[in-house]
Amino acid sequence: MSARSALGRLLALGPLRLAALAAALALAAAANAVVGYVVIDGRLDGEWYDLRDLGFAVARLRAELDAVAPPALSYWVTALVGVGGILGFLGLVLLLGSWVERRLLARFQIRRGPNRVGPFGLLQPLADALKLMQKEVLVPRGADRLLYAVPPIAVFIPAVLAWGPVPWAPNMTYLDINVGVLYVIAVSSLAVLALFMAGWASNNHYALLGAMRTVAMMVSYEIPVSLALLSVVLVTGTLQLSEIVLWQEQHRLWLGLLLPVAFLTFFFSSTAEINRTPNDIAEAESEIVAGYHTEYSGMKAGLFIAIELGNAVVLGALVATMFLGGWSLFGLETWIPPYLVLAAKTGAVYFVLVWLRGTLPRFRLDQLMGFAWKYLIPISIANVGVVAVEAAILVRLDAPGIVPLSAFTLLNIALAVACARFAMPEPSGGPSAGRGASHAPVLTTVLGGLRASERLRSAP
Amino acid sequence: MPAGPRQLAGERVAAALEAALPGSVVEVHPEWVVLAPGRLVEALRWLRDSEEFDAAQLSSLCAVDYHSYFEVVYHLQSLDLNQQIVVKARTTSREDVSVPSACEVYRGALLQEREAYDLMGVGFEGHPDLRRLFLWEGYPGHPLRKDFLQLEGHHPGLPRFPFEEPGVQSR
Amino acid sequence: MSEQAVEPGDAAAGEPYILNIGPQHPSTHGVFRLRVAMDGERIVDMDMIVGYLHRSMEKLAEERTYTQNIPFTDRADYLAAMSGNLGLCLAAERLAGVEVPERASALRVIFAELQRIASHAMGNGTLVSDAGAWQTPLLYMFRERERILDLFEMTCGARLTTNYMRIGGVAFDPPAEFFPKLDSLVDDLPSCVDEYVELLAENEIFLARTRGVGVISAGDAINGSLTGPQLRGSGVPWDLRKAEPYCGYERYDFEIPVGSAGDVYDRFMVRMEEVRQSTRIIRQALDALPPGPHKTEVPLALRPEPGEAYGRVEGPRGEVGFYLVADGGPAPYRFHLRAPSLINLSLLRSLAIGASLPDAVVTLGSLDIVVGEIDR
Amino acid sequence: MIPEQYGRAGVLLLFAILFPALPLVLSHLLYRLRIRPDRPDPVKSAAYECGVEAEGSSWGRFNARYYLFAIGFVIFDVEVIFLYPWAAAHAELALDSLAVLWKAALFIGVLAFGLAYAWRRRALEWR
Repeated sequence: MSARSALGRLLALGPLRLAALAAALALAAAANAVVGYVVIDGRLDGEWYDLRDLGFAVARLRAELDAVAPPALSYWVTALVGVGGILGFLGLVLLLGSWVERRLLARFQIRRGPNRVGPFGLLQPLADALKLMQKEVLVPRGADRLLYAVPPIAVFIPAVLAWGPVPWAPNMTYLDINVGVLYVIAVSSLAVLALFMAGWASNNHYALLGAMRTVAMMVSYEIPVSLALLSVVLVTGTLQLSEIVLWQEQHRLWLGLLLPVAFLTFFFSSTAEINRTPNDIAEAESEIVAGYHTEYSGMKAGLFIAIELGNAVVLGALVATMFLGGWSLFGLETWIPPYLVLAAKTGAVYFVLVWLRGTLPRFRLDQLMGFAWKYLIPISIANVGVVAVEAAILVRLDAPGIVPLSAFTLLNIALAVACARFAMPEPSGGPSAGRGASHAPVLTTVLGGLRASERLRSAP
Repeated sequence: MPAGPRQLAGERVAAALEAALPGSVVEVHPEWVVLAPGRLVEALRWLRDSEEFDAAQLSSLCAVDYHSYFEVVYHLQSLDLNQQIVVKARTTSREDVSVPSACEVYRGALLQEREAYDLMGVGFEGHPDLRRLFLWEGYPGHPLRKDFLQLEGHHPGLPRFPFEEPGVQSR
Repeated sequence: MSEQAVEPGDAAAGEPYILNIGPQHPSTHGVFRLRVAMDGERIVDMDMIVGYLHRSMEKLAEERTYTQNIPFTDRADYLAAMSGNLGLCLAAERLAGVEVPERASALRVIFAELQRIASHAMGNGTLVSDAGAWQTPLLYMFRERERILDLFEMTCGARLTTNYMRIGGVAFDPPAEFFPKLDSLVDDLPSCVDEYVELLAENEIFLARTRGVGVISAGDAINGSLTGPQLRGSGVPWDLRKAEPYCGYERYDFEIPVGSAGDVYDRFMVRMEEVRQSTRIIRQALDALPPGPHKTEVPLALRPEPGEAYGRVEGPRGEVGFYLVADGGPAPYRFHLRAPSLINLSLLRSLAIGASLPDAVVTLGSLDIVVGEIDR
Repeated sequence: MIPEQYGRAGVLLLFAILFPALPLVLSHLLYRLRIRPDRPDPVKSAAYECGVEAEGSSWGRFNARYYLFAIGFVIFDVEVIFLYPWAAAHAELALDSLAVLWKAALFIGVLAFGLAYAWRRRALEWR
C-alpha cells in the first residue's frame, strides 16, 4: 500500500480530490506566510484594512463620513453596519447551526443525520425554513389572539439584544456600554415574559403547564446567574464586557479558572435559562409535548425552534466572554483574527451544550427548584463573599500578580471540587435514594412469592 | 389430560374448601372447582390466606359463554408453593349475569373484571368501578357472547373455514 | 400508596384541571389515554382509557383454526411476537397433546430469548426517553434490536409480526448463515449491556429521576397480578421459566434478577440484567442445538378433544397466558389471552395519584406497556 | 457617549423585532400568493390535547407554588442587583480601607438571612 493511497483511504477521498486538497493546503500556507509577514512587519496595525479587527474599518468609515456629512448619518451608518454584522452572523448561525446540531446529535446517536438536501445535507435548514413558511398557520380557538401573536417575535429580542455588548475584538464591540453585565442580566430575563405569554395565550393545558414551569424555573435560575456574574465584576472591577476580556487578556488568566464556582454556576443556570438539557423541563416532550409552544404551527413554531439555537449560541458567546477569555488567546490573537477566536470558543461551548443534550436525561421541576434555591444560591452567596475577600487582597498586595492569582486559582478550584463533591444535596427525595451504593439486581435461582421475597431482603 | 404441570387436583381443593367453608363448592372436576357465587369472595379469600394453598395471585380471570349460562374462570397462582388452582363461578342463567367481584381480594382483578364485563357482559357485583374497558358506554351488546353476531346490523365473518368441509363449524 | 393525595388545607392548591395525556402523546407508547385531574404538577386523580386499538381478537379467534390464530398473537404484543406465538402454541399443544421435537424446543428457546432482548431494549430505551434523555439511549439499544430483527427476517421473512412458531414446532429451520450471525451477536451483547449500565445506571440525573419513584411493594405487586420484570423489580423471585419450565428451560443454567426497592430504577435494572441472562440461555441453547426435525406434522385444522387448557410463557412483559376452551371443532370455543400489559396496569391509578406528572410518565414507561396487547 | 450607546441599543432592538418578523412576512406573502393554504376548521383549530377535545379552559386558578418562587425572585434579584455598584467599586474602595468588606458582608448577610428564613419556613419546598 503506497503512502498516498493510505492517506486517501484515511480521508476517504479519491486521488483527484486529494490533489485538489493538497493544492488548497499549499495555497493556504502561502497566504498564511504572506499574512504572517505583514503582521510581523506591523504594517496592519490600526489600519482600516486590518482584517483582524473590523473596528478599525468602521472607525475609518465614520471619520470619512463625518468629514462630508452631518454626524447623524455616520452614527446611523455605523450602527447599521454593526447591526448588519450581528444579524448576519445570527442568520448564518441559525441556518448552519441547526444542521450542525442535528449532525452532531446524529453522531452521538449512531445515526447519519440530514444528508440529502444539498452537499452533506447543508441546505436542510433552508428547506425546513421554506417548508415551515408555506405551512398553514393554525390559531387555536379560545386563544388570546393578540398575546398569541406577539411571542414568536418577542422571544427573539433577548437573543439578539444580548449580542450587543459582546466584544469581538479589542475595537469591535457594537454596544460597548459601561454597564454591560447589568444589560446582559436585564435582557436575558426578558425571555421569561415572551415564553409565559406564549403559554398563557394558547389556552392549552400543556402550554400553560410549560409556561408555569418556565416562570418558576427561569426566574429561580436568574439569581444564581446574577450572583455568578457578581463575582466576575468583583475581580475585574468593571461592568463593561470589553474590559472584562481585557482583564483576562492582561492577566493571561481565564476567569473560568479563577472562579470555577461562578463559571459552573453560570453555565448550569444558563442551561435552565435557555431551556436546554438537562434543564429543558419547560418543553419536556415526554411530559408536556412541546410546553409553551405546543399550539404554534408553521413559521411561528419555526421561530421558537430557531431561537433555541440562537439562545444556545448567545450563551456560548457570553460564557466565552466572561469566563473563557473572550477574543483573547494568550497572545495568539495577534495572528488569528480575535473574532474567529471568539467564534471558536462559542462553538466549543455550543458543542458542550449539544453533547449534554445528546447524553443526559432531564431533571424534575421540584429537583431543579430545590437545586437552585438550596444549593446554587447559598453556594453562590458564599462564593461572592470569598471572592470579595480575594479581590480586596489582590488589590492591596504589591506582590507581582502571578503569585496571588495562581494561589487563588488553586484555592478556588479546590473549593469548587469540595462544593461539588461534598456539599451537593441528594437530588432525589425517594426512600431508596443513596449515592454510591450498589444497586445491581440480586441474582437468584430460588423461586417464590412474598415469603421468598422477604427472605431475599433480609439476607445480606 | 390437558392440565397445567403444577395444577392442583380439583378434588383436593374442593375437600379443603368444603372443610373450611361448608357449602362453598358446587361442582368438582379433576382440574377445577366450581364455587357457589354467594360464597365466592369468601372462598377466594380463604384460598389466598390459607397456608396450604397460598393462592396469592390471581393470574388470569376470564369469562366463557356456555349458551345457557356464563362461567368466570379464575386461575390462581401460589408463588411460594408454585402451584396453580383453577376455580370457576357460574351465573344462574343468561339473564341473571351477576357474579361477585374479586376486587377486594385481588386488586389484579380490577381491569380483568372490567374487561369481562365489557366483552362478555358479566356483571361483577361490588366492583368499585365497573365500566366498559375497551368499548364505549352505549355500545350495543357484548362482542364475546356467542349470540353477538345475531344482533341486528352485525354479520358473521367467514362463512366457513378453509381446509374444512362445509357445515362442520356449526356448533 | 394512598388514594387520597392532596391534604386538605393546602393553601397553595389551585383548581384541579383535567388534562388528557394521550391518545396522541409522545410518552404513552401508542394510542393509550390517561385522563388526569391535576393540581399544578401533581396528579389528583386519574382514569385510564384504552380501546383505541381494540380489534376483538378473542372473538375473531373463535372463527379461525388454532394455526390461523397464531398471527393474531403477533399483533397483540407486537414487540414480542415470538413470546405470543409460543404461548399459543404451548396451550394448543397441551390441549391437543402434541409432542414437540427437541430441535424445535431449542429453536423456540433461542427465538423467545432473542425476542426478550429486543423487547427489553425497546422497553428500557423508551423508559429513558420518557425520563428526558433525547433518544440517545433508545437509539443505542435499537442497534442490538436491529441485529435481532435481522435474524428474525432471515429466518421467517418478517421482523415484527413473525408468525414463526407452529403447533408442533417452528415454521422453518434457520438458514445456514443465521448461526454465525447469532454467534457474534451473543458475543457482543454482554459488553453492550455493560455500556448501557455504565451510561445510565450511574448517571446522577437518571438515578434522581427513577430511584424512589413509582414504588410498588412486593405484596402489592403480587396482589395486583403483576408479572414479569414489573414483579421481579419489587423483589419477588418469580419466573415461569423456572417455575413451570417449558421448551426445556430446566436444562439451561440461568438466574432470576430481582430488585429490592420496587421502584422504576429496579424495574429498569432487572430488564438490563435479564438481557444478560437471556444471552446466557441463548449461548447454551446454541451450543447444544440438537439435530433433527424442526416440526412434527400436525393437521392444519387441528381438532382437539373437548376440554380446556391454560398455556403460559414468561414473555418480556410478564406472563403471557392463553386460556383455550375446545369443543371438538377446528376452532377454539373460547380463546382468552391473558395480556400482561393490561394486567400490569392494575396498580397504575394508585401509583399515579399523588405523584407528579414527570414521575407518572416515568412510572408508566417502567411498566412497559404495548397497546396492541392491552387492547387486543 | 452614553446616550449614543443607548441609541445603538435602540437600533438593535428595532432590528431584533424586524429580524424574526421577516420570515413571518414572507410566510404571509406566500399566503397572498395562494401558495400557503389557510383553511381553518373547528377541528384543526381545537387546542391540542392529544387528539381529544380539551376539557375546560386552562385559564383557571393555578397552583400558587409557582408564584411563590416568582416572588422570591423579585426579592432576591433586586437585592443582588443592588450589589453590582458595590462590586464594581469594590477594588477601589478596598484600596482605601478594608471596612468596605464589613459593610458588604452586612448586606450579603441580610440576603443570606432572608434565604435562610425562607428555607426555614419551608417556602423552598416544592410541595
